[in-house]
Amino acid sequence: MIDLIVIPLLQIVFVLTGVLIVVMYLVLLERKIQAWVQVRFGPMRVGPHGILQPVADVLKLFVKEDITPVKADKWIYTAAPIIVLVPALIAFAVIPFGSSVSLFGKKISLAIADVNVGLLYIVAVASLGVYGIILGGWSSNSKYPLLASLRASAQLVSYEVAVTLTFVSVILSAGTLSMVGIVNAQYNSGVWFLFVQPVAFVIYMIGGLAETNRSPFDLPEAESELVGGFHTEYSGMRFALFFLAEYTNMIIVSSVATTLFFGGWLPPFPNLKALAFLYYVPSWIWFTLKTFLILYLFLWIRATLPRYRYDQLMRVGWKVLIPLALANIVVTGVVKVLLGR
Amino acid sequence: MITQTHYLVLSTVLFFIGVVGVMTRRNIIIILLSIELMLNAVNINLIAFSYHLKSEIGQVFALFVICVAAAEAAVGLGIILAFYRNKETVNIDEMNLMRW
Amino acid sequence: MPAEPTAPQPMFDTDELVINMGPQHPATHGVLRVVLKLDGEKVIDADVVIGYLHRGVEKLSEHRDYNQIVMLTDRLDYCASAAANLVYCEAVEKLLSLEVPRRARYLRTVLAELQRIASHLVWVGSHAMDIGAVTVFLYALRERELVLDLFEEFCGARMTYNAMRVGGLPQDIPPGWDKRVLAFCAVMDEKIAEYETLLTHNRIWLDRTRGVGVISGREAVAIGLSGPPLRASGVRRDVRKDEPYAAYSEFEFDVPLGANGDTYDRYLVRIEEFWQSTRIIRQAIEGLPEGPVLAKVPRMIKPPAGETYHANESPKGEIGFFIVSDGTSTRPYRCRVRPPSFCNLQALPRLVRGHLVADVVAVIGTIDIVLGEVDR
Amino acid sequence: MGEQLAFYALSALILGCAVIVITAPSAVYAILFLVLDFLFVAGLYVVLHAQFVAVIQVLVYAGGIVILYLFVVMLVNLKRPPEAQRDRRRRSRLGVALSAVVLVEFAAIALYGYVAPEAGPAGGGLSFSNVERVGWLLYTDYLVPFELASMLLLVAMIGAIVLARREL
Repeated sequence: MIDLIVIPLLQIVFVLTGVLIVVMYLVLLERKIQAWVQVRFGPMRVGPHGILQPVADVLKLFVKEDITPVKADKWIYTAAPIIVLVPALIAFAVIPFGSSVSLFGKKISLAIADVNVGLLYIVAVASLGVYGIILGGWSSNSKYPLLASLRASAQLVSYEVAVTLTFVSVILSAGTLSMVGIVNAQYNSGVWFLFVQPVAFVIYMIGGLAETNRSPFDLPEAESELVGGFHTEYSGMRFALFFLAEYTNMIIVSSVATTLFFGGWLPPFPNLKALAFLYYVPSWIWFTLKTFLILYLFLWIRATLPRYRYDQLMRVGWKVLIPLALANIVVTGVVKVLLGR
Repeated sequence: MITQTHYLVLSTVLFFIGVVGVMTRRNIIIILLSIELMLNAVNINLIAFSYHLKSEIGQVFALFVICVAAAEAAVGLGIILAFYRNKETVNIDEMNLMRW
Repeated sequence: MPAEPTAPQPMFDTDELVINMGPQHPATHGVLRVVLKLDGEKVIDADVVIGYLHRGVEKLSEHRDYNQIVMLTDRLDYCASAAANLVYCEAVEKLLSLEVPRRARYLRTVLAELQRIASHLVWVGSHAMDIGAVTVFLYALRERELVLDLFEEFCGARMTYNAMRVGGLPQDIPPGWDKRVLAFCAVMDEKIAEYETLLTHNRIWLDRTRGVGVISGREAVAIGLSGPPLRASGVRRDVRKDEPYAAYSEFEFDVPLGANGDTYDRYLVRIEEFWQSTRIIRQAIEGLPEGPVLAKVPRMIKPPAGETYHANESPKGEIGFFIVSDGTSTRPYRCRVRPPSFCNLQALPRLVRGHLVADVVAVIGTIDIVLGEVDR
Repeated sequence: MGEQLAFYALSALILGCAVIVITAPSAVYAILFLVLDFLFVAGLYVVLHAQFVAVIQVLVYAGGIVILYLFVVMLVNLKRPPEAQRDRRRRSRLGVALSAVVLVEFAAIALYGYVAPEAGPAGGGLSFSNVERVGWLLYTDYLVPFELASMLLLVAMIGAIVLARREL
């Protein structure tokens, strides 16, 4: 009874609070890194070196007035940010943060649920997030957000295809859909899938950037074009939910990248006897380290690259990424048959 | 105990709701939605039998049903878009001309 | 009898959507309003609405004497006020047919080129930020601070300098100023190379700027474009070369030309102008003659009756002053400005037609307009 | 016990959402409740140990097809104010009568046609992982229908593009 209900509940509570705190400090980290790149300081006022800035942001957004436009569709207008955030959070259920840890004598695995359709579950959940964006734009009942929400959803749907195809090629080399299985496959094959599937990694990262509306694909809320994108009419806590969802999505994309391409919680060269001492470092530290490495990549790209135009963005998605991902699947298949593995 | 007839009753009622939707609604998009409901009812049946007879063939067939539903939805919506462009309406009563 | 087949109307969903890139929009460089007629994403027509920053500079100048008007010219193009000061003072000197001492002309050239660098820095920063590269904006403004420090040392102000008088400069340069200018030029060369690495060969930057807002040489001349937008279309027209003023005839520098007049060429032309400006400044500082900085000018300037038009090459384009004096009063009868931003802005609807909304932002950035000069 | 609870809860939700879908005044509400309905059906598939089809249902149906509908509804309603697309006469009597006839037919078939042996308990878990077996079947016994389905999708794609393009 305890193993079935109490421990998963504890895991869930721990992961959700952990994610929300990490998201808050990810916002601060982004502002600090972008400031560092741009030869300035970033938030310094709240707490020493701006450490308490996220707390200030959350309080501000709590207190700020929540305006609903007059002819807006009240129900959908309130539901949209929730529809965006919930899929982003429930995707954490299948991500293996580590192998296992023994607390008060009981061996607890660090993946909340090892589902045998793990990877597909993440893609399915990600595809639900699009609804929030469309409904958010549509229900605010004004010209700009509607156009922006149409563009944002078209972008998400088309890049989802590319990302799913990269997953197919990873599943081919891993042999299983479950996330823990993929990490074990990397352990058995002794090499990270980053080196087995470099092309898939590149396509996945570009697709991941576009999926989370991050630069250079952050067209939907490009300030210089349509005013504020689909969350123009939102303010206060509802806007915070949209903001939160974007960063949560970012964390998911990077943790999936860690699991798929950087060997989840495995140290750099998993079964190289000489590096066996790396196993003393607990598994979840390796996972967090690698995830933050990829998150840093996200933040770095945002500070440097300009933005794509909408049609170029679609051209890259459909005419470059998807054919490349398909070709990668074929190549992986052929190589797998030839090697007879 | 959940037996096979439970699932049959569930899918029949869902199918019936779909039929009511098709028959009574004016807006062609809602009609297409009801057709999706009917297809879903069929899928529930397939999966229930697959579980009951312990063989995956039902699930494979359910995948094909989903694939056909996708094709039908795409083409159906294409027709609606083309029609709407000329007639500015989605009300099914006004679709009474063979050529316009 | 079936109804005769009606032609399918234009795409039903977003036909003829009219969007207002309103007076306060992050990408319109001030209070410019562009009314866009869109078909879906494509821009069918753009209509520019100006006048939000009209202060009546020309009417005001009819009630001030000649040396007071210099203060007004600062506020025309507030990103390049030294250029406006220069062209006004030279126009009045032409009226008075006054000979300005050689040292003053050298220093005026240095100030004008420093101003060109500062104005181009603002341009590259805001243009890149509109297209998404926010970092370039911060770098550009960091360099601009160095220029503003030099100006502050010379004339006490950071933006509205009031740095020139009819007949020369109000005071000589502080000691060591020229050394600091040379140091600045050295820093500047290294920084321009930094921008080039950030933008010039950047894949996304190329996609966003190449082939956007194309205009041919003949059409550019017809519309009245001037400055970098005109030269980017291949027309060799630079007032510093064609009608040299101040001390430009004594320095050699080349005029960058573009090939096919799109946003990328305008970008390349302006980046090249950075290099040329530092080159001119170095020659001017090395050859700085000794001597007075202000010609003998009567306290109350009363030019003879007559009118004159004098043009200079401001960072934005050809800026001209048309001054009419009736010979009796110390105030000009009429003082008309030919602002480059106003003329370049005319090309906006022509450049934008057929492009997407995102390109409107890029085009506004590339014609580099300042609303102070447009509305006067 | 858990399975029984899940079945009754899920089927109640499914039928509830389905009723709302066909009686919703505005098309967007109908679509929203349809998505909810599909998610509950996916839950039902998980109860029936069909994880793969459940995830595909969420991914393809709820995450793909219904988004298509939402796009079209939003494009169609763009110009007219929301109230205009209320269906005034949605509860037409003729329609209800016709569907009653269909129900009667179903009842007839159920009574006479299908005399099932006493339906044993739907039980017996499936040992091997569900995904592998579905995949195995799909690519061995049902390869030809699989290829035909992909052809069908291709034709549908081309058809939809041709129909929806503005200038042919």
